[in-house]
Amino acid sequence: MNTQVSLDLKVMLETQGLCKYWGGLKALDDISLQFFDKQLHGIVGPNGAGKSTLLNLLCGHYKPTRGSILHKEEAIEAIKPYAFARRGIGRSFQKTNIYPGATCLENCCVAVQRRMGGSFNILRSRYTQKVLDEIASEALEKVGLGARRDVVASQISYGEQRQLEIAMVLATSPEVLLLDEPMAGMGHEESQLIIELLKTLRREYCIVLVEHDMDAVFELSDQLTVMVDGQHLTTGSVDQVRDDPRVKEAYLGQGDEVF
Amino acid sequence: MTTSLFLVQLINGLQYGLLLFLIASGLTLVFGVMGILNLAHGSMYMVGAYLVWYFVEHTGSFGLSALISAVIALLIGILMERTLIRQLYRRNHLDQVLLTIGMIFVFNALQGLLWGNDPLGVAVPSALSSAIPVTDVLEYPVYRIFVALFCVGIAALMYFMINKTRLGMLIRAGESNREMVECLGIDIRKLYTIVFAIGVMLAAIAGVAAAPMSSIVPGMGEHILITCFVVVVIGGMGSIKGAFIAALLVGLVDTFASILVPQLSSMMIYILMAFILLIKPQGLFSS
Amino acid sequence: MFNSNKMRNALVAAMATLTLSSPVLANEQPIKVGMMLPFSGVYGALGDATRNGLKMALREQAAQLHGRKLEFIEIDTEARPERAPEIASSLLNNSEADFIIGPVHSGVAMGMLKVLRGKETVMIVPNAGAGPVTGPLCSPNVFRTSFSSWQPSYPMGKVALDKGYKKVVTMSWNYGMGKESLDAFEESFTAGGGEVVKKILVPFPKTEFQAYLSEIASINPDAVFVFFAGGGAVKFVKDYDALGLKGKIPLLGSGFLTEGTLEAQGPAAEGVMTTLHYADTLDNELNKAFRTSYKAEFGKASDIYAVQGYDTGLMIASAVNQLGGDISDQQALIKALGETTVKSPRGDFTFSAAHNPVQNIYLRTVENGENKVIEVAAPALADPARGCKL
Amino acid sequence: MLFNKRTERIFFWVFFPLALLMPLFLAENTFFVSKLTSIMIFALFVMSLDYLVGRCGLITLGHAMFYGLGGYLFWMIAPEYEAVNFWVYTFYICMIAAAVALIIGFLVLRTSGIYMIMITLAFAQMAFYFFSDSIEFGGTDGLFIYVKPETSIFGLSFFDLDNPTHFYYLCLLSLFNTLIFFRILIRSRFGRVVDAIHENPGRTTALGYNIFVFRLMSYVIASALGAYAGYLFTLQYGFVNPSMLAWTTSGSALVMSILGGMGSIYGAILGTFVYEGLHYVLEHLTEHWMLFMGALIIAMVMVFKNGIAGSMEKLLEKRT
Repeated sequence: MNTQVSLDLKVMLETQGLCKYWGGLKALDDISLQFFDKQLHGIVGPNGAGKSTLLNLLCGHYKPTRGSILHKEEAIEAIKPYAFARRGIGRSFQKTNIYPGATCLENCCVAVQRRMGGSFNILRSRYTQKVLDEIASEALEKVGLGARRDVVASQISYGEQRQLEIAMVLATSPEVLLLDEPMAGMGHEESQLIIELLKTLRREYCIVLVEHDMDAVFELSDQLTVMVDGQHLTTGSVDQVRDDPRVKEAYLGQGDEVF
Repeated sequence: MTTSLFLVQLINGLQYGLLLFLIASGLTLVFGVMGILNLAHGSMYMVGAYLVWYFVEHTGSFGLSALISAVIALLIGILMERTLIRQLYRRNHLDQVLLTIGMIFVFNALQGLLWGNDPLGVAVPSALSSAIPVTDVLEYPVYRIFVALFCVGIAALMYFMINKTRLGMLIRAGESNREMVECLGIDIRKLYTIVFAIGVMLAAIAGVAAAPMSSIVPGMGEHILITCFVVVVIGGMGSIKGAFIAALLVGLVDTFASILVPQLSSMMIYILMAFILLIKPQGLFSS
Repeated sequence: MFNSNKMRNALVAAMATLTLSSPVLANEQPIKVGMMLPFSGVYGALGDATRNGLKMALREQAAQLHGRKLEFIEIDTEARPERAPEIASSLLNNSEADFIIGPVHSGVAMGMLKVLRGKETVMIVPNAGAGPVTGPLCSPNVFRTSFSSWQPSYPMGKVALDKGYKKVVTMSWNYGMGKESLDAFEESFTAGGGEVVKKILVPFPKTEFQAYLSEIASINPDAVFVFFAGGGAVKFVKDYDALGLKGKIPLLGSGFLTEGTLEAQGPAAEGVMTTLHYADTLDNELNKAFRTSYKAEFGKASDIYAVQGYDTGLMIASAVNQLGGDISDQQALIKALGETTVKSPRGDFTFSAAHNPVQNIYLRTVENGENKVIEVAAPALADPARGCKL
Repeated sequence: MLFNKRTERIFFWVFFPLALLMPLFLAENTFFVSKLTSIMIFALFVMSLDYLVGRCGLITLGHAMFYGLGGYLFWMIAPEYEAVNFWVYTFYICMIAAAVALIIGFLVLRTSGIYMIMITLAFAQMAFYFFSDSIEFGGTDGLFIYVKPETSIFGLSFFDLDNPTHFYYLCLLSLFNTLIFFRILIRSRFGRVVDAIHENPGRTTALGYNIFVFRLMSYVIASALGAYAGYLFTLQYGFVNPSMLAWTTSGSALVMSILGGMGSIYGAILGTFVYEGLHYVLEHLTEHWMLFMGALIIAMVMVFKNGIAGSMEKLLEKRT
């Protein structure tokens, strides 16, 4: 069910020799990857492999120790964290990261408003811009939260909060989606919802997915990267990776039961 | 400035800095371990000074009075923690600010009621009342050297306690992870009571030590409180080592600024703090 | 105001017996005396002493009040200047006080003055020495029973010259009263050929004096002249002694250096020489009586602040007496107050045109924990009242 | 709706009509009119602090710097003996204070939490010593201001500032305007981002907002209004003193704001009136007012979890 990577695909995001050291600890060492437009790129690896670090670098949350990040062939590793989002690089977090005190709609509105402007208008009511509400509602509909738009975010279930987070990212109308374990801590049915969602999204965006649920990753990925101890192990199609003996070893060595 | 004057000022600065450390150490300890911002810390400095004055008047012995004062301060600390501070662990810093400001009012009022508003003084204990000649005119009183050494001793003791003892281990663990301490089967509330009481006692001991070389007056706590916060923040909130170095830094800067740039001397420690925080927004040794 | 209530009851009882015997009931309304003094904080002791003295005087002079009862309204200023206008306005417009007594702190005095200048009440300053109060900002309804900061310090310049001191270091807190005191000393000292080799202004209310004293020791002047008061004075005198300067470099000061602080300073203060408009050992009957009854009543030795409060009371009583108890005519009251000769423990004094005392300034030295008078440094000294048009 | 909580609307409709009528009852006693005026001025100051601390999460202990600056600025820029226009000088003072806040905010907003508390304190102390050490600014004795501005707009004058009742209404109007202004601000799109930053700064950055700019703008707005309050205070009695800039002024404003209910804006008025009211009653009752004041503050922290406004809301809001 995996599509082969076609060579004429546009490179959206690229890392070149990306390193992140914490003192002596090499959280990420010399990672060079390419992420293509309208493709889903899965990243797997045992705990501490540096997956989240990679995402944090890609979204500008951390600054790399060395190496560069290219977005549409422009080096962006030196720009400010908020500028990543403005270039269309949106991310969701491993731990739910929403505005718990606001309604689901308001959560998405914050995201939409960035793009729509008017954030420095101190006089006009935030409730008067209909188009903003519409885009935000659309994002909610897309992730299946249409019915919950006026509920305060802290009141909805955990799974729904994860969905809301994806909706917020979508509402910024990104080109790149960096998703950090969107299915962590979810039940089977809820996970299924997210998988279905990602299936529809992966032909619209460049998606980088870090996920522990191997079945889901195998099902969704166009390309798959395995990382171990901050190092790049292999990248390829799902089948290529699945048959790679080094991958098995890496996981077995960790004692994780994966396959 | 001549070399001898420079050396004398150096000693002045160090001695002032060491005293500041003694006062600030309790504040930073309580903040580091419990996350409590105790604005009433300065009041305990005042209480220590008044207590030792009161007992010296009645017993005549400075050493004995110092001991009694420290014990009373410890008890006050336990009482404060058990009755009031404990209610606020789950509330934010601002509620703690409000509570401890309320305590400042109460302590100030009690001071007025119990001891009146007249400035008071305690004589230097006779065993330490001699002085060492430095220049033709200047002498250095033995008591002040004793206090400086005492402060170094307290610093060493705290270092030992935090790094080498079981209590210290719990304190360090409590700083980083509250749940973990609870998993170890330790009642964290007991630990907090102890730490808070020690913090309060340190402030009071500083008041006791300062009493013979200063005047005991109403409001002495508030003035020192701000300087204390400057020290703690420069050092990095919660860091004893940071407080030690910052205290010496503040003592030296204040002393030399008084002589070299008198027009700016009132602002100098604040300029220092602003400068350090702009470079290191978390202080010198933040944990 | 628990105290004042008690006080008021006592007074009412006393008045009641008096009024029975007095033939004329001049006025049924009590005389309202508003007090704006610090009763807490650094200046608290000064406020307490002033109030004690004032009440003592008015009780002793009850016979002069022509049956008028007294009502005290006491408000703690906390020595916060920014609150002063509001409290003054409270006493003026809400309590409608006939006399407003206060303050201790010069900044508060300025705030009060802003509201009370030229108003329908009499303001009497029992301490704050700020020059402008009886200088450029003087006003018919504003009196001062204490001093201008110029007064106690000016004579010391001559004293220092007489002792043969040529090079002097001066030092005080960096605020109005301190700077005015140093200037007054310098004025007379340099006029007589002396030289101020260094002037040290310490940020207020800092009391870390060691660095400055070390510097003074290295300069080694003929003498040191300082202005400090209250807790700062205690700390300064103790530091001066502890660092060994005492006995080597004579310490001179404006008299507040050793007022209300001697007990706390202990032996460190012995031999310190100061000038002030009062001394504990002044040899007159009034002073002895005052000191004895003050000690008996309040359990502690009186100081200059108590005397100033006491004199304020005497001044009010005498003016009320002269007007036969009727103080409704403000012009008459001001005239009566201005012409009063206060028979004070500090010696009789009168008021200048600017309403500042014209008084003796004494040279004193500390002996056995008491300010002992040596001589009159300047008899009947009047403040130059620069800038006052009265 | 400008006020989205019932409690807020009730407060609004009780407080302002009452305040509007108050001088009619107090005509006899100019002091109480002045007293209420000064409480309202301080409430305005507390409100600007409450916005900063409660809505933006920027805790400062240096806000009094702007309060004092408002006063001193007027002395500095107003000619000594000429009539000046109140509104024009309001504009000048707010603008200069905003410019100062822009520079200081640029520096202090790099820190956060307790470090920000301390660095704001540091700047305020520098300003405090600057004014209290300098002879030109009257030192610790402060300064008198003899100018009373006139308040005409296009030749129409509504307020005579020498008349305490008129000044009362001017301050009431200012307080009213500030409350409405903050409500509009909070409801606005800018306010949306401010709320978002307060609730979750990391998330807001990840959505592409430069949160520093929003914080800086809030800091500038609050500081300008703080200076406006200081300007009004100075006008009331024509007196400026460095103690306006003392850290205790910031401290008590913070206490009033917490007492009222952080971030509720209208709670600032509640907190200031309750605190100042208690202070006034206690200090006239006993010279040991501090003891009772302290005990009451402690009791209130224990009882009111989210300040007075929070407790009122708990009582008056419908459960949803």
